[in-house]
Amino acid sequence: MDAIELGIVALKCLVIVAVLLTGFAYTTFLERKVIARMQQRLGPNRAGPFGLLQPAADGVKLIFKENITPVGVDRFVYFLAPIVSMVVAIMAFAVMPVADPITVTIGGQVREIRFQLADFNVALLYVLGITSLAVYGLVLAGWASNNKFALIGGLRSAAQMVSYELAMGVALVSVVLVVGSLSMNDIVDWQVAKGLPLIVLQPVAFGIYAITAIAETNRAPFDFPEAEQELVAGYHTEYTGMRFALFFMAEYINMITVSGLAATLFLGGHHLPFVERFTGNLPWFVDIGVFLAKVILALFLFIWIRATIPRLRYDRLMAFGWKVLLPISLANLALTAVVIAFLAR
Amino acid sequence: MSGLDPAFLIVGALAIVTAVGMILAKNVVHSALFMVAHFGLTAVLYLLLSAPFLAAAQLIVYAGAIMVLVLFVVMLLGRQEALLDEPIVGQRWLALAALGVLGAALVRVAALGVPAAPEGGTAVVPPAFGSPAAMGDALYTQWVLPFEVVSLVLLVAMIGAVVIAHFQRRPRNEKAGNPAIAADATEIPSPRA
Amino acid sequence: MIPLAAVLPPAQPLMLAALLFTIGAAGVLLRRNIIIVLMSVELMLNAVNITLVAVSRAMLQLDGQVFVFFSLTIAAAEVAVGLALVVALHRSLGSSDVDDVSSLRG
Amino acid sequence: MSIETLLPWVPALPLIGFVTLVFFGRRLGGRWSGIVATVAMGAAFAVAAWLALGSALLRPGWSPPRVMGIDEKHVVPADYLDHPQEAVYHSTLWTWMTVAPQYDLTVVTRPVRAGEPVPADAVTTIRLPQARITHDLELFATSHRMFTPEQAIGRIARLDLLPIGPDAPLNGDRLLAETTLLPDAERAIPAAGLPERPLGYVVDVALQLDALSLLMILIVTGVGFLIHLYSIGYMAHDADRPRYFAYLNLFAFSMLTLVLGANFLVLFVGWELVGACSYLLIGFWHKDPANASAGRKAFIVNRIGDVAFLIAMMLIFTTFGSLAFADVLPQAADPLVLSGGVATLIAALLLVGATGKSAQIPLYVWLPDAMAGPTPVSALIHAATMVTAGIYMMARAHVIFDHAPSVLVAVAVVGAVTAFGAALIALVQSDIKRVLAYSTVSQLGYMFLGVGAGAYASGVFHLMTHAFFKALLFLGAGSLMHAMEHGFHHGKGSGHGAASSSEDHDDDAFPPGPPPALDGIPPEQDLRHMGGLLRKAPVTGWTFVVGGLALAGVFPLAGFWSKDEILHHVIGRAGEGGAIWLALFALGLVTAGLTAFYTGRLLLLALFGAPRSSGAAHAADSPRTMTAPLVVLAALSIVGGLPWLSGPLAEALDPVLRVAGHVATNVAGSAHAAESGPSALTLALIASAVALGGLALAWAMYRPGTPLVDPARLATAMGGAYRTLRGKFYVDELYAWGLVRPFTRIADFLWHRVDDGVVDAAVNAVGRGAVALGQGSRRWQTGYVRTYGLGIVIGAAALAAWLLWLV
Repeated sequence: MDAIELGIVALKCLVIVAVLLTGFAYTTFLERKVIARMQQRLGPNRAGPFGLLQPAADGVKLIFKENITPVGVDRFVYFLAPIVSMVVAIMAFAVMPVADPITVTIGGQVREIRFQLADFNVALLYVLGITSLAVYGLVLAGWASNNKFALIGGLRSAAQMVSYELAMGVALVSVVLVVGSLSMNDIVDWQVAKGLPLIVLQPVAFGIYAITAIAETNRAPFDFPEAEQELVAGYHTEYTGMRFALFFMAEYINMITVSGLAATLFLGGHHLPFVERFTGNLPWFVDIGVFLAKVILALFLFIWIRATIPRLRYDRLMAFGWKVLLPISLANLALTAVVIAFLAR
Repeated sequence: MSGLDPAFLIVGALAIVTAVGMILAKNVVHSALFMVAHFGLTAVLYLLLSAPFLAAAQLIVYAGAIMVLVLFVVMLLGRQEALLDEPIVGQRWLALAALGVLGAALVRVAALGVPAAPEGGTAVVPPAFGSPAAMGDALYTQWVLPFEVVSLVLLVAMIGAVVIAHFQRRPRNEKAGNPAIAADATEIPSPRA
Repeated sequence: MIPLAAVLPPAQPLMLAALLFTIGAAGVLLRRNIIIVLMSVELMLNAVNITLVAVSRAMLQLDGQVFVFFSLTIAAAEVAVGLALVVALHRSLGSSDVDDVSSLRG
Repeated sequence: MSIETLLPWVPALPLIGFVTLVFFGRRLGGRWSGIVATVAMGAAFAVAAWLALGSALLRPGWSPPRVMGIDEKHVVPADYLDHPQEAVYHSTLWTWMTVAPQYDLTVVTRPVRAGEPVPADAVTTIRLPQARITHDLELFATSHRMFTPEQAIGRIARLDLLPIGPDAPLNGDRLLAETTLLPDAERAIPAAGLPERPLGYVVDVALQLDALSLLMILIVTGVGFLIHLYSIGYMAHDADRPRYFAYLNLFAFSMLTLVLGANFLVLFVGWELVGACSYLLIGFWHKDPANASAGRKAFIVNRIGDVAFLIAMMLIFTTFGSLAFADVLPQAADPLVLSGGVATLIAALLLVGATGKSAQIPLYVWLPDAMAGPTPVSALIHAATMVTAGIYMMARAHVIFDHAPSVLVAVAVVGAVTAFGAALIALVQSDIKRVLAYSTVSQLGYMFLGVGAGAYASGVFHLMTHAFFKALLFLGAGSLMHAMEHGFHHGKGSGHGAASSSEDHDDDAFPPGPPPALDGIPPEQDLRHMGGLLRKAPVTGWTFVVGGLALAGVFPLAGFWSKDEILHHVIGRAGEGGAIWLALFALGLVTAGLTAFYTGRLLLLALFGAPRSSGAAHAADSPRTMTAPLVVLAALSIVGGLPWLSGPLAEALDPVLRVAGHVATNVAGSAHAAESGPSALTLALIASAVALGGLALAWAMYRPGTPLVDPARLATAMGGAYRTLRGKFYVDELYAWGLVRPFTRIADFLWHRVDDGVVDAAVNAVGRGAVALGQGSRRWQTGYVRTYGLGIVIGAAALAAWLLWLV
């Protein structure tokens, strides 16, 4: 590992952060626009053309807003919680391949540059592990706020995430079972090689993943942690300014992450499996475009659902997670295992 | 081979710092956070020690499940006062002395290291070593019986936890096996005294 | 893979594990909060796990890692039961001080 | 039913009676208790009598078949071969204890030539303890050359040694190695008889019936039955009769066990049991502390003798490797097995044991005090049966005594001196029971004298006659006391019938009710308050006279014959040349005179003359249950000693009590006595003269009316001597001063200093130490988990440090 490689890694990190932050900003914009359209409104349209600078304006506003720290909070944890949320949200992206690797010559050395921070052979597990850490941000924020609404919001979100994580994990294991690898690249390559995205082979797993992903990100209709009518603003009731913005960012980055994961695992990642049978491998910038398109599609789905479906009751949510999703995902896993075992003979 | 590897040095030092922080923190939540950090660092250590699968498992099980559970319980139990006085006479000093000796002895033993691989090939660790595939192979062939037994142990522990925590005098709604539900029914703790 | 892995001599992780084990033992012996004691036990367990992983790599035998996997599972079970006990104790004693659990009276 | 199966019923019947009374005595009530006990005894006597007739053991000149011995293969030593085999019936109830492990030993029982296969019918298996086998092999190896093969047959059999040929199959390598010791082994000696029963190392609860024990059980059951019968009347007014009869039956069982036991251990069990019964019965009226302490005294003094007996038993076991008579006694006849020193030691210890039980110097002091018990008890236990156990035991073990002539002399001396001393004391006692008690001691001394002279049969003979007349005397005394009590009661009662009032003219001569006790003697048994009872209680009186004359040795009553025979043997020994025997003879003769004198005094004071108290004046004869036994016993006292009874008796006892030929030089047989001493007739005349002289002197002093010699004046004239006799030589006081007081002091010291100060203190210290230890270690059990964890860590740290740096 020489200096150049280190530099490349650093650059990747920078790019990821930058892209994600921008992505976050425009996801909010997208959401506002889409929801507005669905509600027969225009949405933001003042800042810049079509309101495209609105996210920047929001960012400036949040940054300069006063940070109010309530009395009685556990300051350390209070400060830590949003950072945890944010960091965890970004970290999951580290294993996401967004394009095929390219080779460049830097300083006389031929190097392969991957459009991916790191590829583990346990990448999927890593993602699961990181997403399971997302709970901490919420719980700690709720607890540190020294506010009952915040705490209950935090605990609720935590319970919700823990519950749905299980179904999600099992659903993803079905995918792993089909592919035979935990590596993201392997999964994408497998889909390309077979010429069809996994959503075709594992529709049930995809469905479960989609539902649990919404729950994991605390989006409507599973947005209990911030159920305004019951809990004011949930775990971030006591957060203002930039700290609140961090939670906000984390939520949207999480959305992007799970969308990216959905794209990678079920939709063929940065490839177009069916199309590439005829076109051959596409260049890297097309790959990125394909990936972005898929992510945006998934995000649109998120927003669409939010605009469409009303919030569930909390106990129904938990019951749904434990009594419906988990059994279905387990059954799916078992079925998959049997089929694979059968085919393997 | 000589000298301390910088990544290991950093991670190890952080692991020690977080461990010490865990046992010294006055607030239980802080302790738990230190612990989470420590487990995360341990996962990195596993990565450094060619155990990527274990690293992920460590992250998921310890950081993702166990410590969340601990945090839940901490919050469930509410205010935790730091108990600074020592009611057992001499416990502190005796413990420190004994721990000093024990630690010194353990470190001394550890410094001896371990013999290298029987084949003598110390330098090259095969890339598949510790991969999920290798682990799965080991777990489902050689260790399949212990694996099943362990899963049974988990089941028993789950039932046991439910039984132990499920007091009759609590309302029906509360199921300690699922702390999320229990959390709603309890008094609200506060982080500060 | 991460190239560091190949050059780490086993004595260092072992020493680290020894230190962590001692710290965990210190937590068990010095702290009175049940939860912290429980976490300290986990710390000791973790230290042992590190040892196992380190030795496993040094000997190029996967058994150590398999063992760690099992110990992770058992730790999960232990924490589940342990925390259930903590909850039960806290309900009956109103405290989470281990020293309050010093009497054998039911 | 065979004799062997019938035999256990003799002791079993009283035991059944005892058990019945223990469980149902209270429900049965006093009267039925007495009947049950008496029936049990009567049945036992019937069985004994049946045995006597059926076994024909007492038939003179009858030689029993050998099959009745230990078994047909049993061979007695060569010395015994020329005599008819003694007749013994064995009845083994169960094996009591096995002392050593046993090994099956395969032996060749008839000659086989070396190198030829051993035929199956020539091989037999016997079971022996290994220790014994090696012991015997060594013995054989050392003694083998001393005998010709013909002699060796007997020796081998006796030593239980097995002729083992080289081809004999053996179980166990060790034995094979031992056999190499044997010289000339291929000349397998024909095994004429090999005991299949392992000897010595197994102690059986076994009964043995031979002439001696048959005689004893006849006495015990017969006299016992009579005394039971008598007790029904005598104890009629006692509330505690069930207990009394239970004890009495237990005693009978114990005594029968004693005399029937086939080995020393069973004998000893009986020996201890009779001691216990004696203790229980002496202290029967235990509410009076004096009675209880008398019982205690008897028990303790007996115990001294018992210890000696126990040691003797241990010596016997180590010497002979067995306790069974059938093993020990034949061996004891062999000077090779029983050397003089050991024999002397064993015999001396047995003597001490016998002096305890048979109330001889120095352990006689308990017997006079034993009179605290009910009078029938005195008759049964302390006159007729238990006290003769010592004589029985010595007669049983006479083979050992034969080898210890010095001890025999000691026995004789002890007997003679006891006889003389006790007779002297008896001269001046006022208590009728005490006179009889000292008389018993004296007569037992006679028996010792006989035994000491080697005339075991004579001793046993005297034992028998003494049982008759002394039981008679005691029962008579009891009857007299009964009569006296009746008289006191009569005199005290104010509303008695007019007829009796008119009869008794001297009603006013005495104050009504019993006079105050003199010297602590109850008035009804005080001779000074008696007198003229022959007229008031004729049956009792006349039988008492018969008993008295028998005791005095008046021709032709039983006492004359047996006493005469003992004296005859003693003077026979004197004829061999031994001044000591002459002195003993003289002492015996004087004692005979003294006996006649105190007997005469007793009779005259009690039965003749004028009544000296209201009791004597108003006495009446006892009920028939009491007088009937008196009559029977009186008849026995008359005929019991006649030569047509004693002659066959001695003949029947001869196989049991015969002195082995090779020791006969040490011990005089009756044949020797007849040759060297004065003729039987001369001796009889001398003895009769002495007896009559004694009686005459008594008449002179105590005749009704004015005495020729005033006893009171004589007492004053004798002064110190009289007081010494009156004080029983102050032996009790001497013991109290010399033995009891130091002993109590030592006991006190041990109690206060050693027990309280050292033992208890140590125990308490241990207790306190344990408490302190607990208190100390309690601190470690804090209940705090962390402390326990600390313990683990300290241990782990210490272990790690030790392994790392210290090793």
